[in-house]
Amino acid sequence: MEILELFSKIGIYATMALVLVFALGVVALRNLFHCALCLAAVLIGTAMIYVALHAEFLAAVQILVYVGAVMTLVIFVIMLTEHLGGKTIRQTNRQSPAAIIGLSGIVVLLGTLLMKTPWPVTAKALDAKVSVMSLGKALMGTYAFPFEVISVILIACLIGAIVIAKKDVSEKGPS
Amino acid sequence: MIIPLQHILIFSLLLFATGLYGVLVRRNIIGILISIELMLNAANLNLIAFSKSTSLAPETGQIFAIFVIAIAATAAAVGLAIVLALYRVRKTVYTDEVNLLKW
Amino acid sequence: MIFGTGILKGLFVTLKNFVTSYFRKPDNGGIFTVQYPEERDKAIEAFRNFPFLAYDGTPDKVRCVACGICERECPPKCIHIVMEIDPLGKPARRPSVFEIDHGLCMNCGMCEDVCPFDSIYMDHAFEVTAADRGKELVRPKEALLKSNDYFLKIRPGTATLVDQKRRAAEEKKKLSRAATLPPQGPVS
Amino acid sequence: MSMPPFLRDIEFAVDLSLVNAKGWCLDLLGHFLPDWTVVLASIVISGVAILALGPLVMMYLTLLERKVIGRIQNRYGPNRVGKWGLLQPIADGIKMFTKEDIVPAQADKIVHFLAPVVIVVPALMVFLVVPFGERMTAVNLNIGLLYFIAVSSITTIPIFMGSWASRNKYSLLGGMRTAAQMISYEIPMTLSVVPVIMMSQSLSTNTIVMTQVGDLDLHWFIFTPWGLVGFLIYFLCAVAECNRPPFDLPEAESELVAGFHTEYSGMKFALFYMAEYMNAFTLCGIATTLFLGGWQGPFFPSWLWFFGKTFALICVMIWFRGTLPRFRVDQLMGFAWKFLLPLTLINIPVAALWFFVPERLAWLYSIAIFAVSFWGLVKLNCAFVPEKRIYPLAD
Repeated sequence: MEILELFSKIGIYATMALVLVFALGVVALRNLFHCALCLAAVLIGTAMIYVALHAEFLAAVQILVYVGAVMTLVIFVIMLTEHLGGKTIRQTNRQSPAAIIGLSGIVVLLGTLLMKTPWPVTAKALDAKVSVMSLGKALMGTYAFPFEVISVILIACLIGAIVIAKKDVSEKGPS
Repeated sequence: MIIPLQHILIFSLLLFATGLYGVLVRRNIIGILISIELMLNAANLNLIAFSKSTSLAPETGQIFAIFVIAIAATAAAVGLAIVLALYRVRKTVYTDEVNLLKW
Repeated sequence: MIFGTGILKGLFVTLKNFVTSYFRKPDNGGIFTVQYPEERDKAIEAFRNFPFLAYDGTPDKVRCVACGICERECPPKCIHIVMEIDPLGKPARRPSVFEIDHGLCMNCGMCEDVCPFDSIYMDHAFEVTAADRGKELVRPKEALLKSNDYFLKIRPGTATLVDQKRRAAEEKKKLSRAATLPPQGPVS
Repeated sequence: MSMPPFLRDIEFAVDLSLVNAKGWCLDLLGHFLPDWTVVLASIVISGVAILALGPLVMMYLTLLERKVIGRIQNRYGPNRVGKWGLLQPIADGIKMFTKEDIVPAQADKIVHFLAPVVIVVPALMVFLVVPFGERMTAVNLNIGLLYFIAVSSITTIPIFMGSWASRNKYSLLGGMRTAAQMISYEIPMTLSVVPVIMMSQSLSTNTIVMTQVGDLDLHWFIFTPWGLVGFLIYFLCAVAECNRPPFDLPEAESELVAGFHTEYSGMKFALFYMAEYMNAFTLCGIATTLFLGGWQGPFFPSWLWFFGKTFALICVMIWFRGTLPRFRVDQLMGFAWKFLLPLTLINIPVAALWFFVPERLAWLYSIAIFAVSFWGLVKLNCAFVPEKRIYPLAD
């Protein structure tokens, strides 16, 4: 059975590598539509890693909300604002070298920190099985207040998005 | 967990850095928004990894991740609505062309 | 009135159609599709497609005299006629070549209208095919010749009228011939 | 009520014949191969079965659809290739394979190629959690239903890819319409499932079937008021989700040529078609699982019951297609947001109250609530209807 474990390990690392490649595609590709598709791939890959971490419910929610809803919204807006040809004009500004240098510094710093910190990995957490039932109970019990706040935020943002994106009826708009 | 915690943390750090790079250098507002989604995703991954390995109440991390996903959805909705409104008025979605209040 | 009854009514109609299609007769709301190669509708008499040459009795008694009127009148010019020359060098008043290009023919029926010798008529042939586009669609005389019996079979109304007319004309001709020159010998 | 025991035994043996066949194969392998290959082989057998089942189902759905529609329109439908046209799908497949594959000159080549490939993946992935029969679920996920909803929501993205990469205005309009429609109808569909989850207290499709268990007295969820309403809403949303008439705006032939797959030909078009039919099948299969008792049923083997119920639902879809004309875009969206969504929101508390109230009373009040809310929603949705015109001179 060790060999199956090895297979799943290889699978997880391969998924991670693919996700990173697609993430680079998100920030580096010129055609915005391709970027959005890469983001969808990244999100699906992350959902797979969630499954590997035994968070199946979260993986399903991630796909349902991110890939099903948010990505559709993003692609919709890309279709509305971009020209059909998918222009390939310059998509980055002049800060790119500085950003790379700064970010590599941050990555090195945080990476060494991550490797040096003795994380208190507990056997209890490793063995814990989080079922959908317990998640629901926590959501309705301990975290009832944030849950309600989130619902208020969702309603507010729904109304806000409609109001902002609505066409102004009174004026014809700029010609 | 099959793979050690550190590897997942390094992975999410790289993902986060990629997203941050996109936020810093992208000219297109929609590009910036989808880079922000990348960063939020990396944060979520950290939450899950910690809840799986170090947490005392194993649900907590997942519930926070659910909240983050909800917030990300609202951010995307409102942000994209703003982009649409901007496009309608200025006919552009590039940040450096929207410089009316800057001199 | 309850919301949605119209939809239910429509659904009921199609369901009825579906069920009755299994056991009703075609004229009663059943399936009226004709399974073509195996079974076919009886062609109606007025159906006209592609001309043919009528003959009386045997194929050498062609009614056509190669006058060439149809050749001239044919709008797409798909008829080609050459008159036969007998050994004495005189025109034999019958066609040696009579071709119709089915690739050109548009089934207008002009030839039938203009023919003064009741020779060319529209057929019921619709399964005319050829493997190439040029030569094979040009039908020679042999393919176009069809007997008067065939004509009587496919278009009985027109054919009997034509036959009556021809018989009457023959009688008249015989009578007039009898009147002008008296019989000189025994008539067979 | 009860069958003789030997009949029951035979039924049980037939019922599990497929499962037993797989187990026997695995046993055979286990004799001379290491353990881990047996696990792999188990996965491969299930996978191959599903990969074969999907296209097979699609092929014969096309035939069934053409036959039934033909009968509705007083025609025979395909009956030339093989007995009753049974080989027609194979002939169609050969035709599709040999057709020229055309890519528009200005198209985004890679995305144009990827779209039909990607669209088949979620359509096949959802087969994993469909319980085809007793112990015949490929993967018994504890979040099965959520998995189904999540994976089937990916379908919008390949449709977007195809419509965007074609560089064609009809494709683009079709893609936009698809996105709007699928997102709108996903919400009432997900919410109509919630009462079922509440009653069975599980997201696993197997458990949901097991809570509807009963021999000849039927405990199917459709025989409760909330189940009936939920089923109707779910089924209408399912018809809209797989873009079938009367909700086929994304590929309205008379307006958009073929919608998002206008620019696809040959096998790529066939893949789009395949995904559509497999989605129709899985949506009907899940409807069977949730509301019609899944593979429950007397006398016949369980998988026969499942396929029978599912194909009955598909026949209803085909019946819709043969009957109803297409919606207008605003009617379509209004129907989802103003009618189905409020009805599902009413359905959830009704189902919750059902849990605590004795049955007779529950029937009474739920029928009352549904009648009132239905009437109210119809009244609120009534658009302005002009007076019926009278033509005094015409008669």
